[in-house]
Amino acid sequence: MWDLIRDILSWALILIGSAALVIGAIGLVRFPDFYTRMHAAGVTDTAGAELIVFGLMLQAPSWIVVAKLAFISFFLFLTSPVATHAVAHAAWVVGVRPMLGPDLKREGDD
Amino acid sequence: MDILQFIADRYNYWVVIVLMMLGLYTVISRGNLVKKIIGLNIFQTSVFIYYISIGKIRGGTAPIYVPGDMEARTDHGDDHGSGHGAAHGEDVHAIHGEPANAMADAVKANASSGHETVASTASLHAEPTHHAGASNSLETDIAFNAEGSAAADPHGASEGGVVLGEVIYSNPLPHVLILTAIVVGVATTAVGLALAVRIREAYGTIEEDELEAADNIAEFGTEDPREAAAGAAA
Amino acid sequence: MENDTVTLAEAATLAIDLSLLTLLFLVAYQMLKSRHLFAVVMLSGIYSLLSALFFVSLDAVDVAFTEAAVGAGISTVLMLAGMLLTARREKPLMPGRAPVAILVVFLVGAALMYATLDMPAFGDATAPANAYVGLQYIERTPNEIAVPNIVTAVLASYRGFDTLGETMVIFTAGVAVMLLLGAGSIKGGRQVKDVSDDGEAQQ
Amino acid sequence: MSDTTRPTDQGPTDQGPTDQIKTVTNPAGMVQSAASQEYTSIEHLILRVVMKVLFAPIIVFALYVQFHGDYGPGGGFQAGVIFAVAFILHALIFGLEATKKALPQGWLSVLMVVGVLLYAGTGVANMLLGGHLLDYDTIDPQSTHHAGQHYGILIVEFGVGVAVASTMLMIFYQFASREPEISDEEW
Repeated sequence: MWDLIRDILSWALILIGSAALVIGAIGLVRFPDFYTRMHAAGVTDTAGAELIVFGLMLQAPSWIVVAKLAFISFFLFLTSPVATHAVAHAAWVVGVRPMLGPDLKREGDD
Repeated sequence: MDILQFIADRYNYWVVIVLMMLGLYTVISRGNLVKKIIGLNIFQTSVFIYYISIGKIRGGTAPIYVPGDMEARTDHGDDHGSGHGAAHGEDVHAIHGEPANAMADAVKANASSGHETVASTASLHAEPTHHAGASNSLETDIAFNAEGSAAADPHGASEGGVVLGEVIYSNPLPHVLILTAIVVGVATTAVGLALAVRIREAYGTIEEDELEAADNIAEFGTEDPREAAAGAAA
Repeated sequence: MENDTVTLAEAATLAIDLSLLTLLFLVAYQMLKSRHLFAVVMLSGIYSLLSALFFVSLDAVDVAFTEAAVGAGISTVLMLAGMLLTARREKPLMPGRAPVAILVVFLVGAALMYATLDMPAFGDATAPANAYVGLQYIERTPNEIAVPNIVTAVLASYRGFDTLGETMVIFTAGVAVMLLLGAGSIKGGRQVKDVSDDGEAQQ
Repeated sequence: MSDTTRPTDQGPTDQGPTDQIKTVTNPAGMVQSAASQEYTSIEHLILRVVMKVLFAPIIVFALYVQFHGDYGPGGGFQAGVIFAVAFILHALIFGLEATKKALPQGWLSVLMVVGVLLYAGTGVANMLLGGHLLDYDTIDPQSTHHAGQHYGILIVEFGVGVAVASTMLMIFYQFASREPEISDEEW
């Protein structure tokens, strides 16, 4: 019984995580400018990876594996948004400005 | 269907060769020294993948003994059942005690295996099962303790779905070679980059043709040395 | 598929392998095409991580670990530094270079492709590379080294002399970089001016 | 601006834009180029905070990889690289000078030698104990569980780790302490 619930839960988490990553990838291709793309990649990357790690945690054979996965999820949670921030900030400093208003509909920036 | 099998058996090598061609093309055609080094890295990684592909064994696992398996494979681990120790220890002992014999066997087997590989390739279209058959006979002789003996093995107790002493591991040797090669590769890449940096500081460019032109100007006073030679002759 | 049983797991592995190899090819192609060296360096980091993933698929966890740490960690940073000190952009390809390169590359590639026809099948346990030395290491390590990680046992003990040589190579590479860039100062050399006279002469 | 990578320009900048490259002692500034000066005090705030959280775990992980290499994936090569990466990250965020204060370059050149000598010395010690070069069983001949092999592998892997970490860091220091001659407009 517990096994069944665990399987369903972990598969649900893994599938949702994968779906998030796929959606992020689509957003990366489809969005018009740098910042919206960064948004798509950054948000779904963190969420998707975290969800997959949680799903794997439910499948782990032993507690030590759960602990390792918990560490991985902690570091992912810490580093992934920071990486997104660093890239976005670097772009801002270099002079890339987000598209605003009606510009957002066009392909290609500036 | 055997064509499909043939492709499935070798697609790895082909992709690796294509990657290698990309790397080689980058090295030859690009004039920029940094780009050349990057091309060399592509080439290098393809060689790494090639080595690791060779070491992969179907159905195998990473070459780290699963818990309990190492003890099951030792001679002196008598606490794991003497029956297994005898059956398995004999095998290891033969190799262990008489290396000359083992070597002779290995050479013999090597010759036959080479022969069979050629034969199987030649007759692949005619007889698709031949290769598998040849593999099986060799496998039972030397590669593994026969799967059949697992049933007779008193130690056939399985832990977590694996039969201890019978786990298949991928070949660790390519892993060792490539592991060191990766670190050495990055160290030598650093030397290459350092050279490129010094060249940039001395010449102001890292494009090959410009370097050559600069050398020619320094030596002959013109970009084309043949002109200078012709001028000197005239 | 009559005789060999292709399980679901094997099919999944095949699919993963093929997609990883396709990605590797695409990244390598883009590295060849792009003239923006910053992008090329970043792509080389991606290339390393992809190949690390592929190494995991091939059971080489130690190699994957090394490739991920080196490729994403050290190699990219060094290339970035090297690029910053040299050039940001590559000049366009010289006309006349490409045909010779393509000819050479295709000759080499064709020869190697021809050679793979005689290669043992992928994953073949009885291939000469796998049946003898490698198997010996697996069989003997429990009795002679008693270390669970066979790669470590082979690396540090069986082939310890080899690894000593590799360490020496790394050491030598470090010394070479020190000599090339450090300009003899243990405090760290600043920019060297010794070549500026030559530079003037060339102009 | 005499220094460009244009094909027409052959010479390097000798006494070129010295005022331009005055602040490039910070590699973070190098990587995220064209950072205006007024930003630098708060610019890397998030990165600095996260770096402070991450630095110790990375070192601990390196040590885990170093000494757990017998039982799982890992070993001296990987541990050395991870150790070096921790300090490279430090240098990228806090600046090379700060990292050089924490881990002086002189130590590194000593550590490079120490790592290699640790490895080679283990081999020579085995010879002195009556075995072959790198025959670790001579360390503890009586052991039935090959304790000598364990000790030998640990020492040797530690030597590899020290050598790799210090060499990689040394290479990084050498590259990072050089000043780029290229103007930022080239981007």
